[in-house]
Parts: sequence; C-alpha cells; structure tokens
Amino acid sequence: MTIEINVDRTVEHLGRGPLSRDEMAATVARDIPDGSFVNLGIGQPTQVSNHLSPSSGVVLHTENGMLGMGPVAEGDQIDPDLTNAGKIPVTELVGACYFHHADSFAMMRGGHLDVCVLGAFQVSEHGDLANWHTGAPDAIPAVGGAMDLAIGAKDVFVMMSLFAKDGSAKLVPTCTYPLTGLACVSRVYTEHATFLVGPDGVTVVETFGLTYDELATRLDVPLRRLEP
Amino acid sequence: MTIEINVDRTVEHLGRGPLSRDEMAATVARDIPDGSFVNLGIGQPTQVSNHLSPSSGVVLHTENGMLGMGPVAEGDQIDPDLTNAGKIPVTELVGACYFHHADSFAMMRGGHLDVCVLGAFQVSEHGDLANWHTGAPDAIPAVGGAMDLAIGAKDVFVMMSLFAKDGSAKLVPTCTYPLTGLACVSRVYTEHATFLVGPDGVTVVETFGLTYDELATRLDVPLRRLEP
Amino acid sequence: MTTIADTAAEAVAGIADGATVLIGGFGMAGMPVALIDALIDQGATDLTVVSNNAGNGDTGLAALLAAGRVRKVICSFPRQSDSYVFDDLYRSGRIDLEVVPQGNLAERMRAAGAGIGAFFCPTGVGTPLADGKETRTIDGRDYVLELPIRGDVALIGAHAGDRMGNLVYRKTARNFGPVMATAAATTIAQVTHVVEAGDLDPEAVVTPGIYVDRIVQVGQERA
Amino acid sequence: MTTIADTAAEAVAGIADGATVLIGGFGMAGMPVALIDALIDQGATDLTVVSNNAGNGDTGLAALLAAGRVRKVICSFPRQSDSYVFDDLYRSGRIDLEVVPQGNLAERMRAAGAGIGAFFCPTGVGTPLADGKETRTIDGRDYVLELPIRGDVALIGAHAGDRMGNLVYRKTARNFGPVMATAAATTIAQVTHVVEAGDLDPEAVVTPGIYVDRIVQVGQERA
Repeated sequence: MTIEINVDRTVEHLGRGPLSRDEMAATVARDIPDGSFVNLGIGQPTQVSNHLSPSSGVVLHTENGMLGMGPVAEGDQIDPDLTNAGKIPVTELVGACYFHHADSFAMMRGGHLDVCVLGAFQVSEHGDLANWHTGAPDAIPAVGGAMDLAIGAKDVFVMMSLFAKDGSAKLVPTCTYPLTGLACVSRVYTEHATFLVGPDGVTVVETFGLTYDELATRLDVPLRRLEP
Repeated sequence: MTIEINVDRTVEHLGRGPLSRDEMAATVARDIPDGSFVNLGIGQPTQVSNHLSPSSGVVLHTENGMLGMGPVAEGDQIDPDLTNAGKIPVTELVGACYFHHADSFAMMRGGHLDVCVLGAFQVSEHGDLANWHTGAPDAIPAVGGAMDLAIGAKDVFVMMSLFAKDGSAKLVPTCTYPLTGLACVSRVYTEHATFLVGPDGVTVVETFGLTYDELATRLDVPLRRLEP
Repeated sequence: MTTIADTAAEAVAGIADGATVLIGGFGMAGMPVALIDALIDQGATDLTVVSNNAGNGDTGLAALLAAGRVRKVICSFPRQSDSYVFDDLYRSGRIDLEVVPQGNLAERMRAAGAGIGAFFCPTGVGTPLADGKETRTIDGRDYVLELPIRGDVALIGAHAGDRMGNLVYRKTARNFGPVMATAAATTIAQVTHVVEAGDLDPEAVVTPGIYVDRIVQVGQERA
Repeated sequence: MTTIADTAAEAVAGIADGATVLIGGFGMAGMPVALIDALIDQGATDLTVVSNNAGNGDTGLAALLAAGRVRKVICSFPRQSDSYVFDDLYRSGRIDLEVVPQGNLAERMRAAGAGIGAFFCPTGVGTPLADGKETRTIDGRDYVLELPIRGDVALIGAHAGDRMGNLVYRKTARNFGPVMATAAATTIAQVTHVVEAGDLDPEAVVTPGIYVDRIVQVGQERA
C-alpha cells in the first residue's frame, strides 16, 4: 500500500444504514489522491468517476489504450473508435493520449498506475483476489484484463458487497473461487465497512451502520482495529 | 540465407585486378533485391548506399530509430537531431518514419530487416562473425549494435578485405577474435571473391583477378564451387 | 515491400488452411470486418484465431466462427453479452479455447515480433492460468514464463496507410493492431484512407511500413 | 503528476548519491545537456550512469565524468573518437564499465518499465558478453537470459512537453528517451518547448505523461 489513510483510528459511523452503491463509489473517490493515474474496472468501479472532480487532476487509464479518458459519450459524441474497456463509448479529455495494447499493459504491469479499482467475488485476509471465474463447470472462462490489473497498480482497491446473495462473507480467510492474483489487494470497500488487507491481515478503517464488534461477529477472518 | 544468388556456377572474372572498395560496394548493392529493408553498418558498408538507385525501392534502416534514411546531409541540411548510427548527419526521404530505440532493435531482433551489411575482422567458414573487439588487452570494449545486427537480419552480408595487413586470411576455419555472433553471416564480399558461408561451409560465387584454384591455395578453409 | 490491393479479396489471397490468424480489434473498434468477410469468401479453414474477443453478434469474427472455419480461439475474453456464436460452438465442443490474460496476449505477440524467446511475467502467478507453467522468483518477486505467440497472418484495421505501408490509427481503435502487425509473417491492413508517401507525419507513424505487406482501402467509414 | 520546473537546477533537485541515472541521447542527439550540467552543480556523486555512450568531448555526460561523479558506466559504446574523458578514467582504473549490446540495453530498460522480470534474448549468444549468463534453447534457437535495468532517475531530452507531462521528440533525437522514461522511478525531461495541455496531438504523443515527473524548458534551441 502506498496511499495513506485519512483517519488514525477505526471510525464507527452509526445512526445510519450501510452505504449505498453511490456512497461506496464516493468513498473510494475520496481516498484517491489528487493527480493520481487510475484505472477503474468494468462495472461498479466505473461509478467512481462520477465522484472525481476535474480539479482533482486524476487521470483515467483505460487498458484498451488511452490516458485521459472522459465521461461516457452521449448523442453526437458517440464514436465507435473510442470506447472504454467495457466497450462503452466514452470521450477524450484535453491532454489525453493513445497507445497500443502492449504499451498499455506495459504501463499497467510496470507499476505506473497509482490505483486500480476492481470488483470481486472474494478477497482473502492477505489480499488475494478472486474476481474472474466462479469455477462453475459450465461457465466459459474469460479473464480479460483482470489478472493484469490485479498485479499492476501500486494500490488495488476492491469495491464489493460484503456478503454474497447466499449470505456468505466475501472477505474470507482463503479464497475458494479461482484466483485472479496473489496478495495484490490493499483495500476493500464494502457497504458495511472499509478494510485494509495485506501481510498483517485485516484492519477495519470505518464501519457504516454497525459497530466494529458487530462486524467482527459476522466475518470469519480475524479483524484488527486501526490504532494511532 | 533467403536471397537467391544471380549465377548458377562459379564465375572467374579474370583479365582484371581485385575489386576496388567502390566496386565491392556496387557488388553488394547489385545483390540487394528491390524493395528490401536494409541496415548498412558503420564504415565501409555505408558506401553501398551510393549504388542503390531510388527506383530500387530499397528502404534504409538506422538503428538509432528511423526507416527511410536518406543520403548524408550537407550544408543547410545538417540537423543535429537527425544522424545515422555513426552519428553523421543524414537526411530524411519521403515516407520515412521515426521510432524509439527499443522499437528499433525489436524490429532488428525480430527478423524484419531483409539485409544487414557489416564489416568484419574475421568470418568463419560456417558464418561465425568477429567484428567488435580485437581482444587486445588495452582495448576499451565497445560493442554498439554489432551483436544485435549480427543476429537480426534475414541475411547478413559481410564486406571486408580478404586478408589482414599481416597477410593472414580473414575467412577462417574458426574465428580467433572474440565473437560477435554465431552462424549469422550468409555472404562475404571481398576484393578477390564473393563467398556463401553457412552450415555447408564455403562456396565461391565469383572471383576477381584470380582463378578459383589460385584462391583455394591462399585460404585455409575448404572451398566448393557453385554448381547448377 | 507493401502492395496496395484493389479489393479485400485480393488482400487475403493465399491464406492457407491451418493458418494462425491474428485478428485485431477490441470489440468492434479496430476490427477488420471487410478482411474477415473476404477470408470467409476465400475459404481457408481449420484456422487458429488469436484475438481479444471471440466475436460479437453475427458479423466480423463471429461470422468466421459461424462459418465453421476456426478450430481454436486464443483470446482473453470470449464471453460477452453478444458472443452467442462462440458460446454455442464452445458448449457443443466444436471449438478449442485458450484463455490468456489480456496483457499477456499483447506481450506474447510483442515478444514474437521483437525476437524474444520467452519472458518472465508477473501476471497470473498463483492462478489457474499459470498451471503447468515454469515459475521463478527474481529479485523477490514471482514470475511465470510465457512464450511468444506468432501469426502466419495478421488482419488489422487502421485509419490511414501510405504507399510505404506506414499506418496510423484512430483513438482506441489502435489497440492490438500495431502489436499484431509485428508478430505475423504476413500483415494485411484494411484502412479507411490510402494516402501518398509523405502524407503521414514521420513523427506520428505508429506502424512502420516494414511490418505491413498488403493494404486495402475499404471505403470512407466516416466523413 | 508532472511538475513544470522553472530551472534545470530545480528539476534535478534531490538526486541522491549512489543513484542509478539513465541518461538519454545517442551521441549528442537527444542528450539532456542542461540537466547534466545542473546535476554537476547539484553535486550528487558515486553515480551509476546508463547511457548509450560514455561522453563526447568535454560537455554533457563527459563533463559529469570529468567531475568525478560517476562510479560506473553501463553502455554499449564507450569508445569514440572524442571519448577521451572516459578513456582516461577507464585506463587509469577510476571507473567501472559494463558493456551491453545496444539493443539489449534498450530492451533491458524496456523490461524494467514493463514489469518483465527477465527475458530470453538471442543477441550475444556464444560471445564473451554472454559469459556466465543462463542460456536456453527454445523452439530450436539459442537465447541468453537478460535482466531488467532500472533507474532511480532518468534524464532525457525531448522536443515539446505539455502540462500533463506528455512528450514528443524530434527525428532521431527520440532514441532512448521514451524507453528510459518508463524505466526510472523519477523521470526528468528537458524540452525545447513547454506547451499547454491539448497542444499535442493525442495520436502523436510518444511518451505519455504518466512516465514524466518533471519538465523544464531549456530555451529555443532552433528557430
């Protein structure tokens, strides 16, 4: 982890419910330092861009070959030659540049991006990531840039719901889904809490709508409080 | 070797002396097919360009990052930002393009150049090349692009005098100077003869001012005649 | 030396049965649809296709798959909302699939074009996609050994090409085109504009002409 | 995020003793002379310098060597007609030298910038420069294993840079600049022109701003 956290002890935000998806995106955006180079994964992470102000100087990378990606294109702006990694038409900001796929992934793999924000099926307490394959026997495997993103950025933030539809926690001692990357995630943003993960295990930064102790009873991983 | 030779049996050009340096350059140029992409090494090989007509469509590569290199710059044409690999100011032809050093050597190493023409201290009968270091204990080693050029092009042609100043042959059973590349040379152009070298040993294509038999007595390597 | 073909059919002539064909594009951006259509007409079969995706809808690569010409697909992301042609072939066991992380796909083709024999890559370490591959710890980090992917032919789309074969692209339609051009024995580009030598800025050429064997203009796709 | 420095002295501030410094240029083309002069004034010593050559005449890299600040040079071609400063240091045992084939020098820095742990390279097989290195036969061809070269700092010269840090170069002065920019923890570029964001064609940017930490304009070198 290279980005500092903005509190010095675990904060319990009580008297409110869990974060909405939009609030989760805002929380991630809040933690991205001004001037960072950032890749937002397909799906929910793209919502983070709604909360990054132009004055932040954050530059968005899309792995299909661009720095300086702007918002989703609308109407006459739509150009089939200009899309994001989800193949959705986007726009170009002033100061953008284009490059080919090998250069784009060299940029990623070489550790030049400051932050990558990804979705996940599971994250382990030490930061292993599973987000590309459910392992279901009838699923067609498809990895895209997930493994490259997982190991590329200086900080990998995961945005996910803390519990799956069946109620099982997605922050786990060991991933049971096929892995995307080992020990690559540094933070996990969920509706109930924000976590640091890594060699020292799981530290709770903030909780939303429940206490640290309540959170601890719902997870199978050892938690630690953030302390000054 | 990928370029065909233009005779079907060894030709003895008698009633004349050995080739001049300019005639050697012309002989090399004659054997470069129209439309080839060619790198001419520093020194004597650069003279080959004097014998390549614009209508040949031959495109010159310089490893410091250019295709479409033109003649040496003169007078007002001189631009310190535009030089050849020998750091001599050159010009740009219509249709040229520039690229960085990693791309330039990827182009070379990847086997995309048709011909490279190099000088040599020694060439072995199987095409080993020694052209970067005399091995003298007080010499400062300096390799430049010699090793990259040696293994990069589809055909590596050597232009050299057949005998060193001390009278020893430079076409040898085994190189005694430090090697630049193994089994990389396909042809050797000298003032006395043109040779094919490679897995089958040395084949004499042409002689200049002496007969095949006279040539054979002056070399320590087994020679073969070219036969239809 | 680059030749300017009059038609897409002329441009794809000679592609052999069993060839490995690199096909540019990321989704439809940069996909050489006219060349793929010509390849379907040309008839080559038992192909291995290397591309980021495995076809969208019914056109382009999907049409080539639907025509039954492809034995194997090497790609990063076959599964898409409109990849039903591939999905059906795969589920019915009529096509082989090798899934490769997107950056490895690009870098393995880059290695082929650059004469690199193999490279140690950090992507995929500890995942199922590294199963059976050699690993090594270098300077404290773990890597997987990856091999080059070479093409017999590359089919790519570009914005403009000059008579020297130099190419420029447009926005994110650049994607895999420049890498594939280096990695194939024969590179065939469909372009929106064929221009004269000298019309492209030498500082802005993305694919040097040395990598391009044939160019065909496929009509003005935009004003 | 790229900062625009007012002076070359400000641009090179903080370079530490013992640093590995990548210095662009091929001969004098692209050599960042103003940055090197500022580095001499700044005083960092015990440096390892990675550059194609080992200085020409008395200026630029040669002046840095003459000032006694360089412990080791990693380069492809130290010996030139006007490399007398290096020659003297080397012959008197006051500087270390690692000679690397020019393409390996570029590719090893490219590997550092691209996160590649090592690569099998055909250049130099069977030569003294491969002595002691691991070799392997892959698909019938012999290769030598080469490791990345990383810089703490890169000093490069470019033609124009915008406020995002995007750079374009001029003719063969491009040479090692774009590769070195990717391979160093901190990249510092001297440019002839600082321009506004948007003044460079996004399709023609050679070095994306993500690789550039500081830019300084060093005067109009030509009309």
